Amino acid sequence: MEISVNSASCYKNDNLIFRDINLTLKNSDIALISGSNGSGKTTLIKSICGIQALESGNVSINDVDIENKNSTYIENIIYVGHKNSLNNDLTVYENLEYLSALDLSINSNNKLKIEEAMNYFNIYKYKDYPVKNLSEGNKKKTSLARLVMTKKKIWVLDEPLSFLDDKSTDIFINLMIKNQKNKGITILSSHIDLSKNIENIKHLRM
Amino acid sequence: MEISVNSASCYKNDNLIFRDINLTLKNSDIALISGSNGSGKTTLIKSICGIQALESGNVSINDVDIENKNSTYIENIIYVGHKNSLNNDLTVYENLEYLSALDLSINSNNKLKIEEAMNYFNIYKYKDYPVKNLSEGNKKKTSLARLVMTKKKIWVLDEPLSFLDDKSTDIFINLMIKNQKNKGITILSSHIDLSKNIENIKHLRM
Amino acid sequence: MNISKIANLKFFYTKTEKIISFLSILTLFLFIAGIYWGLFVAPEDYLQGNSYRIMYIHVPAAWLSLQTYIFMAIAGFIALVWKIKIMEIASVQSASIGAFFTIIALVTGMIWGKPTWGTYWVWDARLTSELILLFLYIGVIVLYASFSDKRQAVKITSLLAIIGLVNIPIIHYSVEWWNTLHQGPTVTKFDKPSAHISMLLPLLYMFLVFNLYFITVIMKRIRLGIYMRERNSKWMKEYTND
Amino acid sequence: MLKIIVQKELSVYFRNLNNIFLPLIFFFLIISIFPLVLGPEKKLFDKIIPGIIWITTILTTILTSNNFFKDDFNNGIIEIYLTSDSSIELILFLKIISSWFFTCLPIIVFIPLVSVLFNISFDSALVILATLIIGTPVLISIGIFGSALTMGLSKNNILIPVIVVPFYIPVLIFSASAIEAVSIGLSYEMQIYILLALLLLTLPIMPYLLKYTLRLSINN
Amino acid sequence: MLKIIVQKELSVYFRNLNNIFLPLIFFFLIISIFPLVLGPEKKLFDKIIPGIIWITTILTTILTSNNFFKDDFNNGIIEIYLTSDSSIELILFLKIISSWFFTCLPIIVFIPLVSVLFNISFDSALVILATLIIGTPVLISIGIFGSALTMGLSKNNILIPVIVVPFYIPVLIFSASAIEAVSIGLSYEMQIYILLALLLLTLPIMPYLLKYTLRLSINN
Ligand code: HEM
Ligand SMILES: Nc1ncnc2c1ncn2[C@@H]1O[C@H](COP(=O)(O)OP(=O)(O)OP(=O)(O)O)[C@@H](O)[C@H]1O
Ligand SMILES: Nc1ncnc2c1ncn2[C@@H]1O[C@H](COP(=O)(O)OP(=O)(O)OP(=O)(O)O)[C@@H](O)[C@H]1O
Ligand SMILES: [Mg+2]
Ligand SMILES: [Mg+2]
Repeated sequence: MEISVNSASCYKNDNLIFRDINLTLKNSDIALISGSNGSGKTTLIKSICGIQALESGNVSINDVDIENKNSTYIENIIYVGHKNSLNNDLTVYENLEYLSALDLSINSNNKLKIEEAMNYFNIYKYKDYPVKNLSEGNKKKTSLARLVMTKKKIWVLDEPLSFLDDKSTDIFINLMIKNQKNKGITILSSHIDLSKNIENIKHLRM
Repeated sequence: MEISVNSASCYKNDNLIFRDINLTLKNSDIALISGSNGSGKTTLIKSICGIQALESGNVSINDVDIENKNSTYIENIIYVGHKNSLNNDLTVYENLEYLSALDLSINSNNKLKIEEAMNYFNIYKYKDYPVKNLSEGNKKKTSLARLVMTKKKIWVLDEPLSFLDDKSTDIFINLMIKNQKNKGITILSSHIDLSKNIENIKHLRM
Repeated sequence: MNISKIANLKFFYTKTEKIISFLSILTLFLFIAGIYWGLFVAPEDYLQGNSYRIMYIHVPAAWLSLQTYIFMAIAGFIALVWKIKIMEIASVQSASIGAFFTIIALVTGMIWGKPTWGTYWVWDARLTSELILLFLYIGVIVLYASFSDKRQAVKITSLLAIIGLVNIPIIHYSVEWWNTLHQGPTVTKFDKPSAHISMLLPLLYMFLVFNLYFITVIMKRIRLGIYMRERNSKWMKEYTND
Repeated sequence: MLKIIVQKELSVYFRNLNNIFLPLIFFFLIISIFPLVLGPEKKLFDKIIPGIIWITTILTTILTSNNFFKDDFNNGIIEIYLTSDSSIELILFLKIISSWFFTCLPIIVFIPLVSVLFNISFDSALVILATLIIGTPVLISIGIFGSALTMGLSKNNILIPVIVVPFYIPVLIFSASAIEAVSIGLSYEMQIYILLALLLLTLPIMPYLLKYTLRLSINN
Repeated sequence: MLKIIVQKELSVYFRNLNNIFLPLIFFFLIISIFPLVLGPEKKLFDKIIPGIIWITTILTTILTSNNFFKDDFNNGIIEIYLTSDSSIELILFLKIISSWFFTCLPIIVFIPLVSVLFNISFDSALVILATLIIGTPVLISIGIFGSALTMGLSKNNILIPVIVVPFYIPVLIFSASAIEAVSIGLSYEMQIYILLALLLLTLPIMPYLLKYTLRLSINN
């Protein structure tokens, strides 16, 4: 699998956000997007997921533009944004159940998967907490737990490390390494330099 | 000035969040509250600001319980929470103007102060951006900019470093050191160990 | 956690079980006696015949519907000001009892209205304000149910109940005023049944029985409330295991 | 998958069984305000009660569909929908249906009781029932479309109704005219057919329209 | 300080000059729905138009005050209020006033035009105007109180009106009764005085009550 961003430029409200970004990632690549606040990391990540429209250039998976009808992007990409994408009134378990129902790569018999995901991030004890009663870090873990369940190969993550404590950060880094071993591609933004923790990380400075 | 938390315990929904917390801070003290996700940092910080009710114990400033009518807590404490406390439709400048109007320690002629605060955090160029068009880090900086303006002496900050890039982190740490020099007290929660950056930091592990 | 308050809940929970079962039986017994008195012993009304007998349910229920609201608001006030937990529980638990009385008053009133006024409902002052009272109760119940944190919920509903209490006389007088100005099309004035002592006595008796019923049910519900709140606490587990 | 989605959409409402009663309580509350404002004259009230029922239903749908996507937008769930490989159209359809289920259906179920209470004739009651059953899903969908359009805006409580209510008008006109027709003994089949046509026009297209609107709205 | 707070409260609305017209458009839209639904009978409509004006105003206030504090709560601004050393009561008072200013006042200003359009007699128009001016601030405050109570909840679009509308009733009744009185040539001073009393009772207490409620609501 290969995902590439080809001379992408983006404007918002007639302001240039970024110009001529190029990035090509193959199996097992991990790309860290870094840059100062307001440099356009979130915007780039949203473009890669097809949520943000580009002014010029494109994003393609296996050389098929993701805007193309035949594109398989939606079957391959999983996006975990800044916002937690959790319903505050549902419990942790119910949220994961819902999110896994939205992801066709997860088997229909997903009960085990959900428990595995909760255990992976040590949030099993919050299983029946409505999300609004979780601490900020535990919300983040719940939304990251989708990554444990999915079989999708291209992970696009916007500041996944925010609010995580040290232990959870390690757990999450291991998860990325696991994806790397499974030949998955990870694109993430962060202010933390992960090159000490992960080998062969590609660095994109905005 | 002295702020102290005296054998404070807190329950939420009949669940014990923390028990018997003690903490006394004097002029120029900086206290870093750390602990794993869900350990109760945010809850403690809210109790210190009087937003979260305690089950037993109390918080006092100069030996006056903050619940007491004669307490001066509201004139001394400035709280910057997790949430940005910004109105998304107003511009950065307008937000700061509004927030400074809510803080009586700031002089009425605050125009200069606001410009100074924006310059301090390098967000002057976003002056006329509605906050909803800012990046996450710049939102955080806008909400931290209150600290540049205030003359209040007790700063209570919940994960102020989240979403900040390296440069802004340094800027913010300098601000705390400045407060320390001015004999102010800072209480903050963070997952980052700041003892390398700041001398004489008190550590409270939850 | 404040020892005396916990003890308070515990005291109530552990000491009232027997009293409640005694009261339940007593209430049932007195109620049956009252029904017998009202339906068979009391004399027939010369105007309304036997249909007036529904009064023995209607009037006490209507009185209790107001009384319960006052109770709910006062308990809520005590709970908020003095932070007494058992009052929090008492306040919120009385809402559904009050709503029950209100519904009984409304339904019996409507049933009674058909033979006396020829219609189930008119927009009469008293009827309208009773209907609004029902909405006030429902507001409290619905608000309570909307919160997942029940301790938070009681505080909020106590506040609502207090504000509602302030508003009840205003509503009452406004409705009265409203109706005196535009005359309704039908017989909207209550036919006061001839207040013969042999009819009044069973009415007073039923009023007392309804009060007893209220006391029994509220105690039961407070116990239930205490159980729901304290079921994870140590003393509750010990007590229920015995 | 379908099962879970339905379950979750419903359980947001079901969490509280009260939520089923809320629209009903609201309905009775608003209905009982009319005599207070218009005066307790029974004749007048009996005459306009079908209209009042309809007006009250409209309010319920306006309130329900107002800011329908706001929470999902703020929480980032819309972004997940738009990057999900399962059928978002289906999810949106289910969202429409379940919000109808929890706000309009309870009212519809109680129409017979309401009719008895307010002396509405059997024939009229039947037509009111029919128009409500056919009309309300259309109103709800239009309202939801309105809140998809304005998802990213704040302070839009009044904006959405202003956008949406003009689109309500065909449904209102044909419903009112059916009710009027039956009350003076005319045939009302025509109107019901037209309402049905509106329903069959709106409901199948709406999920696609909504998806497109969400995509536009999020890309600000 | 005061100046800035007022300015900011207003500028949230003013950002868009359109916002002043929105409640007005909404008002006309809803009023024009009534004849559609009730049938075009002019006599009937003329008779109930004052009531309809009132009902429509109620809707406007319900919609405006619904979820009044939700954004501020989500953004953490309520927390800032509660830890601020300036007078929150004053801020809350200004919030009430400015939301009234932008939703009820436009309607009130257009009442003379509405009266001409719908053949309302001069005397009646005067009373409608008076009751609206005195009554709407009370309704808005009550609605805002309701949304302070439910600030932390989601899916409360219908919940708030259910809690709040029973409290509207005194205002509605005295207003309706004043309007009725003038239409049959009776004196209506008494009702206006009572409405004034309600206003003077509600408005000064409300900021304190709101502050207390916000403090209770946030502490979850
Ligand atoms: C839905 C219909 C009705 C409702 C909601 C209703 C409501 C009430 C209420 C709230 C009270 C207590 C008033 C107070 O204590 O201030 C009451 C008392 C009473 N009602 Fe009704 N009522 C209804 C129908 C009737 C009918 C049809 C009759 C008989 C013709 C009736 C006869 C009485 C009597 C005799 C009392 C006690 C006398 C008094 O306290 O003044 N009611 N009702
Ligand atoms: N209403 C509630 N009922 C029960 N438990 C709650 C409630 N609200 C919060 N909690 C629990 O309180 C604990 C403390 O939460 P808090 O937000 O203070 O944690 P934190 O230390 O700030 O964590 P983080 O580092 O993730 O921000 C959490 O475990 C949370 O699940
Ligand atoms: N609607 C808009 N109009 C103009 N500029 C905008 C708009 N929306 C966002 N921007 C600008 O786009 C830039 C990029 O924002 P983005 O959120 O991508 O930054 P980021 O790199 O993720 O920053 P952070 O590290 O703070 O999260 C920011 O400077 C922001 O102010
Ligand atoms: Mg970003
Ligand atoms: Mg926290």
